[in-house]
Amino acid sequence: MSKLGLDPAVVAKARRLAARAAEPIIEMARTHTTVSVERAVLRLAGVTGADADGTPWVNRIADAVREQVGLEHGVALPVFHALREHQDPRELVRARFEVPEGAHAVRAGKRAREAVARGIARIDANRAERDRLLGKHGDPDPPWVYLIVATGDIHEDIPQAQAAAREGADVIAVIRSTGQSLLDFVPEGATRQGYAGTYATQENFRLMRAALDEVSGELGRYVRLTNYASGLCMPEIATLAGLERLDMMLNDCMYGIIFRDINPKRTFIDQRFSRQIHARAGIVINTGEDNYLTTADAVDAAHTVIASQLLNERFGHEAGLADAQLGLGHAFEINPDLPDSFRLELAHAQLVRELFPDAPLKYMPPTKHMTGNIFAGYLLDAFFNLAGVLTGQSIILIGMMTEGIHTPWLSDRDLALENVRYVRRAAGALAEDFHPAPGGLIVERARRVLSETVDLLDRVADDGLLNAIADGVFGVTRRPADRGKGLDGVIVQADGYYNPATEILQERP
Amino acid sequence: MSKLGLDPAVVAKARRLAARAAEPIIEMARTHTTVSVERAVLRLAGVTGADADGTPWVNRIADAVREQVGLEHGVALPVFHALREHQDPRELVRARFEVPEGAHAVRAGKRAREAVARGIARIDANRAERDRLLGKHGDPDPPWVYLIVATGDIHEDIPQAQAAAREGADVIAVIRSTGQSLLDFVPEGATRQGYAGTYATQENFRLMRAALDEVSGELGRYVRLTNYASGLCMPEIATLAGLERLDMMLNDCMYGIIFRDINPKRTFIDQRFSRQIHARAGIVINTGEDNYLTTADAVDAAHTVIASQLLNERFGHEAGLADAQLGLGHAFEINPDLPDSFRLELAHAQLVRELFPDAPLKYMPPTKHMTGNIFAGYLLDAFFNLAGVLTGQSIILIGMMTEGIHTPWLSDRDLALENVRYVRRAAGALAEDFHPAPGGLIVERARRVLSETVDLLDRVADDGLLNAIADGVFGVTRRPADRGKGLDGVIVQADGYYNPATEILQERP
Amino acid sequence: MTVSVDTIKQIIRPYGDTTGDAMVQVSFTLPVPHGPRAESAALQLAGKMGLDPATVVHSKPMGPDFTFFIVYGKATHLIDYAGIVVPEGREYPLLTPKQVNLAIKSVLGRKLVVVGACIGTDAHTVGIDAILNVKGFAGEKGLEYYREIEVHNLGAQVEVAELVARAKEADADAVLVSQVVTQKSAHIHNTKQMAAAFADAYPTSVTGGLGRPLLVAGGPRFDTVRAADLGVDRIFGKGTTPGEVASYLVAALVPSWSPE
Amino acid sequence: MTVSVDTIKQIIRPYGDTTGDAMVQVSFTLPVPHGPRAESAALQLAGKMGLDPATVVHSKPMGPDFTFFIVYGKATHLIDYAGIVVPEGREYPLLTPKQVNLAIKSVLGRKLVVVGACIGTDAHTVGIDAILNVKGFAGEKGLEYYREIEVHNLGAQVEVAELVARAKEADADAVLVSQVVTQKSAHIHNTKQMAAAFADAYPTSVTGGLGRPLLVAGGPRFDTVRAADLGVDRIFGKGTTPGEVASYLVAALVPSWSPE
Ligand code: B12
Ligand code: B12
Ligand SMILES: Cc1ncc(COP(=O)(O)O)c(C=O)c1O
Ligand SMILES: Cc1ncc(COP(=O)(O)O)c(C=O)c1O
Repeated sequence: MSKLGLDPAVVAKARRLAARAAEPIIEMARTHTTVSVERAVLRLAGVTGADADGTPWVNRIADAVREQVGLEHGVALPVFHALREHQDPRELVRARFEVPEGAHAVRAGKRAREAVARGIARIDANRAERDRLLGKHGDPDPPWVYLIVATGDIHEDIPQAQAAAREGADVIAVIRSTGQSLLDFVPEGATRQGYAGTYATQENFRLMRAALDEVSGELGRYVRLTNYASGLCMPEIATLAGLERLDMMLNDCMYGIIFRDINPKRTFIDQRFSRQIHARAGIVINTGEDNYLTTADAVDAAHTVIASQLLNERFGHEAGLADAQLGLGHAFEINPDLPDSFRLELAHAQLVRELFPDAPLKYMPPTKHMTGNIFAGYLLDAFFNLAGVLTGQSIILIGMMTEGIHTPWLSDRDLALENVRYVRRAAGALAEDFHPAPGGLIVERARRVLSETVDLLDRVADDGLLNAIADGVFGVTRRPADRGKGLDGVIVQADGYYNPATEILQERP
Repeated sequence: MSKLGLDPAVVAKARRLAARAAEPIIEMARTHTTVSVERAVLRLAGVTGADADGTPWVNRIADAVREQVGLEHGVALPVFHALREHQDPRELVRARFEVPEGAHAVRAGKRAREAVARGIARIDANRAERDRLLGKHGDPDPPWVYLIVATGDIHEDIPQAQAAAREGADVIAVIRSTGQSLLDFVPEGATRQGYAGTYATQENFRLMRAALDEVSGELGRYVRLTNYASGLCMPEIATLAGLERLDMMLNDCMYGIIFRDINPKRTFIDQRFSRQIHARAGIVINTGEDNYLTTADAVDAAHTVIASQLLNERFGHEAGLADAQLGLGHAFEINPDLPDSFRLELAHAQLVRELFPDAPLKYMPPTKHMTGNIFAGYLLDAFFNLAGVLTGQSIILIGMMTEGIHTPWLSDRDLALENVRYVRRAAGALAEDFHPAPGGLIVERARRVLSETVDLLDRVADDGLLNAIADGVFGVTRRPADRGKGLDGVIVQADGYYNPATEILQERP
Repeated sequence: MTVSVDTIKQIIRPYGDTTGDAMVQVSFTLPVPHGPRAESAALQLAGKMGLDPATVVHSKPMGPDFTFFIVYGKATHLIDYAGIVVPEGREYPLLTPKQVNLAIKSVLGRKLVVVGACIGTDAHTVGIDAILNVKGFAGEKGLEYYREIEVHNLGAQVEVAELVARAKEADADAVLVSQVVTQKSAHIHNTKQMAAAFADAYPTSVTGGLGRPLLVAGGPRFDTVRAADLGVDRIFGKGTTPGEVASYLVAALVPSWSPE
Repeated sequence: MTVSVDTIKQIIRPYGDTTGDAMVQVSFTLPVPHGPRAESAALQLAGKMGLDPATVVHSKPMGPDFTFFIVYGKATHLIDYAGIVVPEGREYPLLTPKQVNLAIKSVLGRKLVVVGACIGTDAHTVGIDAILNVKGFAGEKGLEYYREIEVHNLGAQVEVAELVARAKEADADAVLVSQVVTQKSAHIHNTKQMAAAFADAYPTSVTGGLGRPLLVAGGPRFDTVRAADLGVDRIFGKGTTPGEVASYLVAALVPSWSPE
C-alpha cells in the first residue's frame, strides 16, 4: 500500500540501471580474488590461531603460497597439496608449495572442498541454531532497538551489552577499534586494548554471542549481535561471523572505499565473497549509505543514497542475499535549521521504505548537526525516533544527545532509551494516520529524489561505477580505481583458479 | 473539512444540551448583581484612585451605598443622585445616600448613563486603536506563541516581556500574584511586590501595554497582552482591561469556583458582566478547562473538558462574545506512561478543533506529568508543540522543561522557544499529511469523548449545573452553591434595579 | 531520624563511561554578553566548582546581556560513600489501615482528629488531598478512609490564624499543612510562621508535640531543611503515601501501642 | 596570545531568574545503587562543588549499580568578571585571499607549501577538508583556492612517520593536522607524538618554528590545552574558517609583509 504513489515504471527503470552499472563490477569480482578471500578459504577449512607475534596462521600461509607460487590459482590447491606432508600450520608455513596438476590437483581439490564444506556446515548449523533460539526465546517485533558498546575491552563490553539488552536493546553492536579496518589481518583471541572500540576477533565474537545467549534466555527475547565486516579483511570477518553465529554485519559495497580509502577493486571483490558467506549464514547485512550524509548534504545528496542502496541491493542479490537480509542504511541528517526539515526527512525515509518493502532498513540518527546543545540534541533524536515510527523503519540506531561531544556515557544511553521508548509508546500505530497529501511537499519531494536517482544511475551505468567513485559522486569523496589501500592484495584469477568456498556457496544449499 | 467525521447531529445535540444547562444560570445572572459588578459600573463612570490605606474609592463608595441603602437597586442611582452635592470621591464616601425616585431617579439615571457611556466610548476607542495598530504593525499568523512573565515587579516584568517579544512571543501574559484572585478589591498603581506574579492593576496594565506597543513598532508585529479576569473582581478587572487596551483575558465561567473556592453564584454573575465588557472591548477570552486536567485524569475526564467548553461557549455567546473571541482552553496532560498517549491527545485536540472551528483555541503544555527529569520534560514539550501543529491550535503556551521544579528561568524560556521554533519549522504544514485512519484509534476516541460529553451534559441539564459543580463533576472538586468566598457580595436585584453599563452593553453597538 | 554508616571504606567519583573518569555536566546562565570573555568566566566558575579540565560545549547569547552555557568537566572531588550519614527512610513501622484503626481505638478510645490545609496563598491542594481524601495516592486510600481518623480538610489558601482557630475548634491531635510553591522560599516562611502561631496559641507547648497538636508539613521541595529548623514535628516529601502518614501519626501520638 | 583586562570591577554570579540567585543545574552518574544513600552522596558532591543549598530533582536507577542524578543548587562562588584574562580572538590581522597571495608572492617569491592530514587512526576528514578543499567552510573557500598556496592533503589515518616523510618530500612550510577523536585524550597524545617526530626529524629545529615546518593542529575539542603544551605553533578550534588559517600562515611565515 503505497503512500507516495510512486510510478512502478520509474522504480523498475532505476533497478534496471543499477543492474547495468553493477554488471562490470560483478564480472571483475568473479574473475579476481584477494588475499583476504584466500585467507577466508583457509579459515573455512579450519585453519585457526596465530604465531607468537600475533600474525594469524592464515596470513602466514597465504603469504608463503603467494611468495612461492602466487595466489592466482587460489590458496586451496597449493595448500591442500602441501598438506599431504605437513598437518601443523607451524610446519606448513615452511613448506615448499606448488600448484598441483592432473590427479594431484583433483585430489587436493577434493580434500580442500571437504575441509571447507565442514566449515560451511558449521555455518549452516549456526543458522539452524539461530532459528531454534528465535523460536525458543522469541523474535522481537521491528523496529529493533540497536545499541552500541565501545569500551575497547571485551570483558567490559560484555556486562555493558547485557545491561543494554536488559534496558531494551534488540541488537547489540560492538564498535571496532578505530584502526582495525586498515589492518590486513584479523587479530586473535580475547582483546582488552581497543581504541574507541573493541577488536573484532573470533574469540571476542564467541564470548559476546555466548553472553547474549545467556541474556536472551533471561529476557525471553533473542538479542541479536552485530559487528563490522567492511575493511581490508571483509571476507575473513564475514567468515568468522558465520562461524560464531553473529546475526547482522555492517557490510557495504563502497564504505571501505570512500571512508577508509581502501582500493575500490579490492573492496568490490571482497564484498562479493563476504556477502556469499553472509547469505549462507542467514546474516542480515547493514549497508553504509548513512555515512554519505556526514560528508555530503542530506538534501542535495539524497539521491546518491538511493542510488547506492539500489547498487547494494543488486550486489547483494547477485551474491545470494535475500531481501530480508538487506539492511539498507540511511540517516536523519537534514540540517534542522532548514524549513520543513522533518517533512523532507519523512519524504526520504518513506521513499526508502517503499522502494525496498521487504528489506529490514537500518535507520541512523542525526550526528552531523548534533552540537554541544544537548537539549537541542535530545529534541532532534525525538524527531528521528518519530520519523522511524511514521515510516516503518526496521532497525533503529539510538541517537545520543551528546553525539556532538563524546562517545556515549552510561547516562546518555539511558536517556536515549527513555526517549525512544516514550516516542514509540506515545505514537503507537500513528503511521496509519500518516498519509502524505497528494501533490504535497512530501510526495513531490520523494518523486523528485527518485527521478534524480534515475538520472544519476543512468550516468553511472554509462560512465562506469569506478569512474563515478573517482569523481566523488558518493560522499563527495574522490577515490580513483588505482589508488587506496590494499590494491596489492588483488589478484587476477588464472585459468584453473580453484576456490572450494565459492564453488559450494554458488551451488546454493 | 472534518478529519474525524463527527456526526453533526450529535454535535448539535451537545450544543442544545449545553444551552439548556446554562439557561437557569443565565437567568440567575440577569436577576442578580454583585459588589464587583457595581464597582465596575463606578469604574466605567470614571471613578479612580484609592484612599490612603490603598482601598479603592470604588470599594469605599460601593460599601457606603450598600451599608446605607443596599445595592439591590444598583450603585448608579444612589451615587449619581448623591453626586449633585459631592463630586470628589473623598467627600462622596461620606455622603448620605438614598435611592432616588421619580424625576430624581430619571435624572440620576441619565447622568449615570452619560458617565458610563464615556467609559464605554473609551473602550470602543481602544478597540479601534487595536485594529489600527494591527493594521500598522501586522497581525502574526496563528498559532501564536504565548509566554509568561512573573517577576512580581512591573518594572522587572517590562524588560522581560520586551525581551520575550523579541525572541518570538506573540502574546505576553503577566502572571498575577498568587493571592490576588481572593482579594475583593483591585490594588492601585504600579506595583513591585508581587508573589510569584505581579498584581493586576490599571496602572500596571497601562505600563505594560505601552511597553509592548513600543516593541510592536520595533518588531513590525502587534504583540498582544493578556492578564487574568477570574477571581473576586472579575467585572472590574475586565473593565480595566478594556480601558487599557489589553487584548486577551483569562476568563472562565467556573475556574474561580473550582480552583479558588469562590462562591458559584458570585462567579456566574460576575462572569456574565465581565464578558459583556470583553465582548465590547474586542478582547479574546481564554477559558480554563486545562486546569481540570491537573486535578482530574486527562483521559477519564476528557469529556468534562468538552462539556465545559460548550458551557463556556454558550455563556460567552449569551454575553455577546463572537466565536473569534472564544479562546477555549484545553491541555496536553495525558500520562506519558500510557500506551498511545500521543494519539489519544491528537484525538482530543482535533476534536476540540473541529467542534469549535472558528474559536482561537488556547492549548496548554504538559504540567502535571512534568518531573525533575528535564530531558523527559523537554521531550514531552516537543510532542505538545507537535500536537499543536498537527491539530491547528491557535494560542500555544510554551512549555518549560523545568515545570516540575521551579517557575521559569531565563534559560528555560530560551530553550523552550528553541523547542517550539524547531518543531514548527521542521514540521511546517505537516497537518496536511495527518489524516486519522477511518475507524482507527483517533477517530474512535474522539467519537467516544463526544458521546460521553453528550451524556454528561444531558445529566447536567436535568440536575442543574450548580448541583453538578457541587458533585465535583469538573476537576473532581466539590463546590456547593451556598459555600465559598464572596457569597456575601451577591445581591438579588430589586424592582427598579438600574445598571447603565448592562443597559448600554446589551443594546449592542 | 536515625543514621546508618557502612563499615566498608568506599571512595567514589562520578562516572561517565569509565570508572574514575569523574565526568559531570553543568549548565547555567551568566549575566554577561556572549563572547570569549563570557566563556572564560564560565570556565572560571567551572574551575571553582572543582571541574578540571572543563570544556564549554555550548554557549548561546540570550539577548544582549545574558549567555547560557553547557559545560562538561572532570570533578576533582571524592565522595566518601562509606562515611555517608544517610537518613533512614522511616523511623517507625509501616502499619495497615486495620492496625492504625486498632491502635487508635484501643489506646486512645476515641477518634484521632486531623486538620489539614494548604496555608498562605498556596492553592496546590492535590498533594494534601492525596494524603487526606478517600481516593488517596499510589493505590493507597487516604486518611478519610480510616474509620478511626476524623479528617477536617480546610482546602487551599487558608490563613494561619484561621488554621489555628479551626484546629482549636476541632480539638485537633495533628495539623497537616501542605506547601508546594517554593518561590522566594515561600514554603519555609509559611511553615515557620504556622509553627510560631501554634506555639503562641498553645502556651503549654513544648518541643516534642506535647501541649499542642502534632505539626506535620509536606510538599515536594522540603529536602533542603529539617523539621526542627521549621519548628514542626515532621516533614514529608515527594511521593509520600497516606499509609506512611497514618503510621507516623500512630507512632507519634499513640506511642504506647505496638502491633503485636 | 595577548590579554585584556577590564578596568571596571565587576563581580558576577550565575543567573536563574533573579540577579544574584546564583542557580545552576548539574547532572551526573554515581556508581552506586539507587536510594537515599545515593541521594545523600549526590548532595555531598553538590556541596563539594559549592552548591548550597542543593536539591536532587531527579534520580534514576540505571541497572543495579548506577544512579543518574539531576541537581539544582545555588553556587556559592563569585566570578571576578573584570579580572578575567581573556584570550584575544586573533593575534594577527585577517587578510583577504588576494592579500594572502600577494604577501606570499612578493615576499616568498614562490608558492607556500602546506601538507595536511588526519593523523593516527583518526578518520574525520571533514574538518581538515573544510580548511583545505576548494569548497571551504562557512562561505569561505579553502586553501586550495589560494593561487600561491600549494596544498598536499594526505587524507585520513596517516601515520606520523609517513607525514614527516611526505612533509620533507614536499619541502613543506607548514604542516596542518586534524584531530577529532578525543576519547582517552587521543588528540593530545597524537599531536604530541607528531610534534616530537618533527623535532627529531629536523635536528635544527628551535622553538618558534625555525628549521622545521610550522606545526598547526586543529579540531573541535582542543580547548583544554595550549599550543606550547603540545609542542605545536598554534591550535585552531571549533568553527575555524580557512581565511583565519591563511592569514595566520602569512603572519607566521611571512612576518615581514604588511598589508599597507
Ligand atoms: C497542579 C498544579 C497546579 C494546579 C493546582 C490545582 C490544585 N487544586 O491543586 C493549578 C493549575 C491551579 C496551579 C496553579 C498555579 N501554580 Co501550579 N502547579 C501544578 C503542578 C502541575 C502539579 C502539582 C501537583 O499536583 N503535584 C502532584 C502532587 C500529588 O504532588 P505533591 O504536591 O508533591 O504532593 C505529594 C508530596 O509532596 C506530599 N505532600 C504534599 N503536601 C503534603 C502535605 C502533607 C501534610 C504530607 C504529609 C505530605 C504532603 O505528598 C503528596 C503525595 O505524594 C506543578 C508542576 C509539577 N509538575 O509539579 C505546578 C507548580 C507547583 N505550580 C506552580 C505555580 C507557580 C503556580 C501558579 C502561581 C502559576 C503557575 N505558574 O501555574 C498558580 C497559582 C497557584 C497558587 N496560588 O498556589 C509552580 C511552583 C514553583 C515553585 N517551586 O515555587 C510549579 C512547580 C510549576 C512551575 N514550574 O512553575 N498549579
Ligand atoms: C562526520 C563524522 C564521522 C564520519 C567521518 C567522515 C569523514 N570523512 O570525516 C564517519 C561516519 C566516517 C565517522 C566515523 C567515526 N566516528 Co565520527 N563523527 C562525525 C561527526 C558526526 C561530525 C564531525 C564533523 O564532520 N564535524 C564538522 C567539521 C567541519 O567540524 P570539525 O571537525 O570540528 O572541524 C572544524 C574545526 O574543528 C577546525 N578544524 C578541524 N581540524 C582542523 C585542522 C586544522 C589544521 C585546522 C586549522 C582547523 C581544524 O576547523 C573545522 C572547520 O571549522 C561527529 C559528531 C559531531 N556532531 O561532531 C562524530 C564524532 C567526531 N565521531 C566519533 C567517533 C568515536 C567515530 C567512530 C570511532 C565511531 C563512531 N562512534 O561513529 C568512527 C571511526 C572514525 C575514526 N576512525 O576516526 C566521536 C568522537 C568522540 C570523541 N570526542 O572522542 C564523535 C564526536 C561522535 C560521538 N559522540 O561519538 N564519524
Ligand atoms: C558499512 C560500514 N562498515 C563499517 C563501518 C565502521 O568502519 P570502521 O571500523 O572502519 O570505523 C561503518 C561505520 O559506521 C559502516 O557504516
Ligand atoms: C481561567 C483562568 N483564570 C485565572 C487563572 C489564574 O488565577 P489565579 O490568579 O487565581 O492563580 C487561571 C490559571 O491558570 C485560569 O486558567
